[in-house]
Amino acid sequence: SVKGKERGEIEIKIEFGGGLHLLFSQQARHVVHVPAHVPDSSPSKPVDMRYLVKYLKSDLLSERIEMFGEGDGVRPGILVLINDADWELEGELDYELKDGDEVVFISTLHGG
Amino acid sequence: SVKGKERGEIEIKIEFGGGLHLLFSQQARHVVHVPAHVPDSSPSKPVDMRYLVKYLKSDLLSERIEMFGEGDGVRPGILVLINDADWELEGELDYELKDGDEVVFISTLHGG
Amino acid sequence: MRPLSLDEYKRYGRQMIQSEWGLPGQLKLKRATVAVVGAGGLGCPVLQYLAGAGVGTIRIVDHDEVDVSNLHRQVLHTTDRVGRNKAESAAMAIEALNPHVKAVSIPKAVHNNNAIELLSGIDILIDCTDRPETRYLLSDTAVRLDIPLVSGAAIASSGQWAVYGGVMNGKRRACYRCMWPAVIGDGGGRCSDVGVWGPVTGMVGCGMAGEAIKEILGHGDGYMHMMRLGTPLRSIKLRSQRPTCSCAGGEAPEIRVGECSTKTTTAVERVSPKELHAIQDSVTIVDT
Amino acid sequence: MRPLSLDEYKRYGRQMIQSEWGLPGQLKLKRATVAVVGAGGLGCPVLQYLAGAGVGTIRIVDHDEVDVSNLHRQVLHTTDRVGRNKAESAAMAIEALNPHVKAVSIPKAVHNNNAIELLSGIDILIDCTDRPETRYLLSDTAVRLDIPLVSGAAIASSGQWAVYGGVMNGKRRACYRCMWPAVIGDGGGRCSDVGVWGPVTGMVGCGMAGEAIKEILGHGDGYMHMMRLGTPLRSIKLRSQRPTCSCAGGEAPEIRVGECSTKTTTAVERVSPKELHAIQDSVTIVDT
Ligand SMILES: [Zn+2]
Ligand SMILES: [Zn+2]
Repeated sequence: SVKGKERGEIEIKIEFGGGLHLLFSQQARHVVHVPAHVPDSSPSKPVDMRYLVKYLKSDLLSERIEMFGEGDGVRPGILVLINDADWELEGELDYELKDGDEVVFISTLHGG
Repeated sequence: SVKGKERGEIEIKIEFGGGLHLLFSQQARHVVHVPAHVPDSSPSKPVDMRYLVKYLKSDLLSERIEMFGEGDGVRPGILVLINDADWELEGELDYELKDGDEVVFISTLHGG
Repeated sequence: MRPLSLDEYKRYGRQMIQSEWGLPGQLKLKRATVAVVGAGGLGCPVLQYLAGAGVGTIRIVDHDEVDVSNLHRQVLHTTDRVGRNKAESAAMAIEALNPHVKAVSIPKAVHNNNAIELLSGIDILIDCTDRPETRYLLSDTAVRLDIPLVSGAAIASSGQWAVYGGVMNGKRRACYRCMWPAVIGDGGGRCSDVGVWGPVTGMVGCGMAGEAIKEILGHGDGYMHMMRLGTPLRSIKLRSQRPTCSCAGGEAPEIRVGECSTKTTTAVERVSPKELHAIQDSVTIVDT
Repeated sequence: MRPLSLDEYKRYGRQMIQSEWGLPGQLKLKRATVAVVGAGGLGCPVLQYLAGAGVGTIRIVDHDEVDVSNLHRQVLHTTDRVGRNKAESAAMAIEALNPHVKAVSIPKAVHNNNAIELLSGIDILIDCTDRPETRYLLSDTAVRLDIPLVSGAAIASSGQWAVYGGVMNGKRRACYRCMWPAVIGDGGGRCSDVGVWGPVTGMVGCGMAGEAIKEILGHGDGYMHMMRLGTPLRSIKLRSQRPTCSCAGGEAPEIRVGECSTKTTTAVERVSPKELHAIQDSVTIVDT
């Protein structure tokens, strides 16, 4: 998203590696702005990875959702890093995003 | 420094590249704790790169200060990065350090 | 009797003075047997630097023949040797570099039914192949042989490499399946389909050779390194073994990938990114 | 008339299908003349991948002879060619890889008084040498010839590489002097003194070949890449030209480094880290 960050939004850096950028307009690096709190949540809930993954599928993915998403989450075989740490250590979909976080999605390559 | 961070201290990650680690106990990565404010400064002044460089010379350097320091600063030929940005863009010695900052000192290699 | 000949001392002096190395390290290398599967874009640099470093015995497994379209990246072969088996061509090259290395060329494809036989007795397995089926097969074989796997891949301007399996700091590393329980990414694209930059296979292969040597010297670590031309390099720490993975079961897992090989894209010679997507559909799932 | 022969189409197909490449890119490579100074640990992989990719004319400058102690990392040479000039040995190897490349071997050392003569007429200069004096000399020469310089270095288990000078996005890049106005770091250590891992020179050389090709294709960028075995890879953006550097003056700077060469450490054959420090004292300052 090219527009500036609005009040109540946070900025997340996204990177796609291992060929996944092919699914996102062939662009490896993106900066997205998402609401700091999940819209219409009551009580108000900080935005989490579950929201971000959903947002990526609906707003950023340019092709073939089945290559990226599975259920609420991402497909097995996609390694997710939050600020360079494996998201398994961060609570996966329940991780609460902070302004400036960097999220990296990587799959494996096979050519040689 | 291995002890925990005390009240009023901030933690700075230090890395030495390009052979500079030879001057710092042959260790490339260090974590140091420095006071958040320059001791005995009045009015109280946030700690800056000038203080850190002085601290590295007095407390961390294991050999031959003339290879690292020159005046208040570092020798020409040492590239300094603060959170991955060239410190020329960050105010050099006047940059005010924040808890969690990463400072990298790099010199060039010549072998081949 | 000297542990190394005078020629070997001279030849390896510049590496033996490294702190992680020394005479004990050089002797570990000399006594080691490694297998390099694939003598192509990744295998060529791996073989050059393992042979240069003095790994004692190197098995080279490749059933393919040198083609002129390989030579932009498969730099161990020559125009004269187009048409020859790649394992044999590579063996000739590394023997010319270092006569102290025993190069054993195996001009065969690795399959379910010969993997254990071809690869038993080795200390490290190095995967320089280009198909997901073979990659899982080699990982399962390394798990069964209880040895580390150095695995790298390169396609277009991207590459990545890591050590899988084996033990680091007393903890079992993730195997290839632990990290990649399913295939996505380049979706089974092969360099013959999608193409690749020669220097990218070169960088990945050199990185793999470095990991293999560190592993033999007893200084292995747990990073996956990633590169893409024109972007910053990146490294991440890999997790340790996943308890739900087949490699963590009491019994060694059955090798169960080869059966997918009919789904590969051998008929496609060159593809556009658009066509690539269509191909991906047919080969994505090799293991679910 | 075809711009490329059928053999060339076949040979380069896997790279020509890359998006940055295509037929126009391949023709740019074919028409390019590059000079590689130093056919040692860095020069060997650089030469392999530039020749493989089809760079039209490659000048190889090296006055040194192949020694058995080189072969662990200088993988383009062979045991048979020990004692031969390295530029000639390297030329033989890359011609065997790709007969479409014109390899011009220049068995000479580069000095103040012959640098311009040996290197004029080239499109890119690639520094694969191992002494600070030569590095500054080559940077000054590239500034004077107004061409980009691809410069890399490797020592022990560390390496780094970058493109210096030339123009990127309409802005002048930093030259080697802009970035490194004085010598510190490995303090003039050379691989023959301090030693180096073969795969490290390999990775850096492959990285340099990649940068050189991107530069020829018109896709150069501005990172310096750094590696050290066992640690994460790192890349940083280099600054642009420093206004106070000699390269930014109206006139091309005089070349003024070679006179320091008497201070190098040629007599030392192997050193411990302790001794290294002593050596550093004598060679640190080449340009203040
Ligand atoms: Zn596993
Ligand atoms: Zn300059």
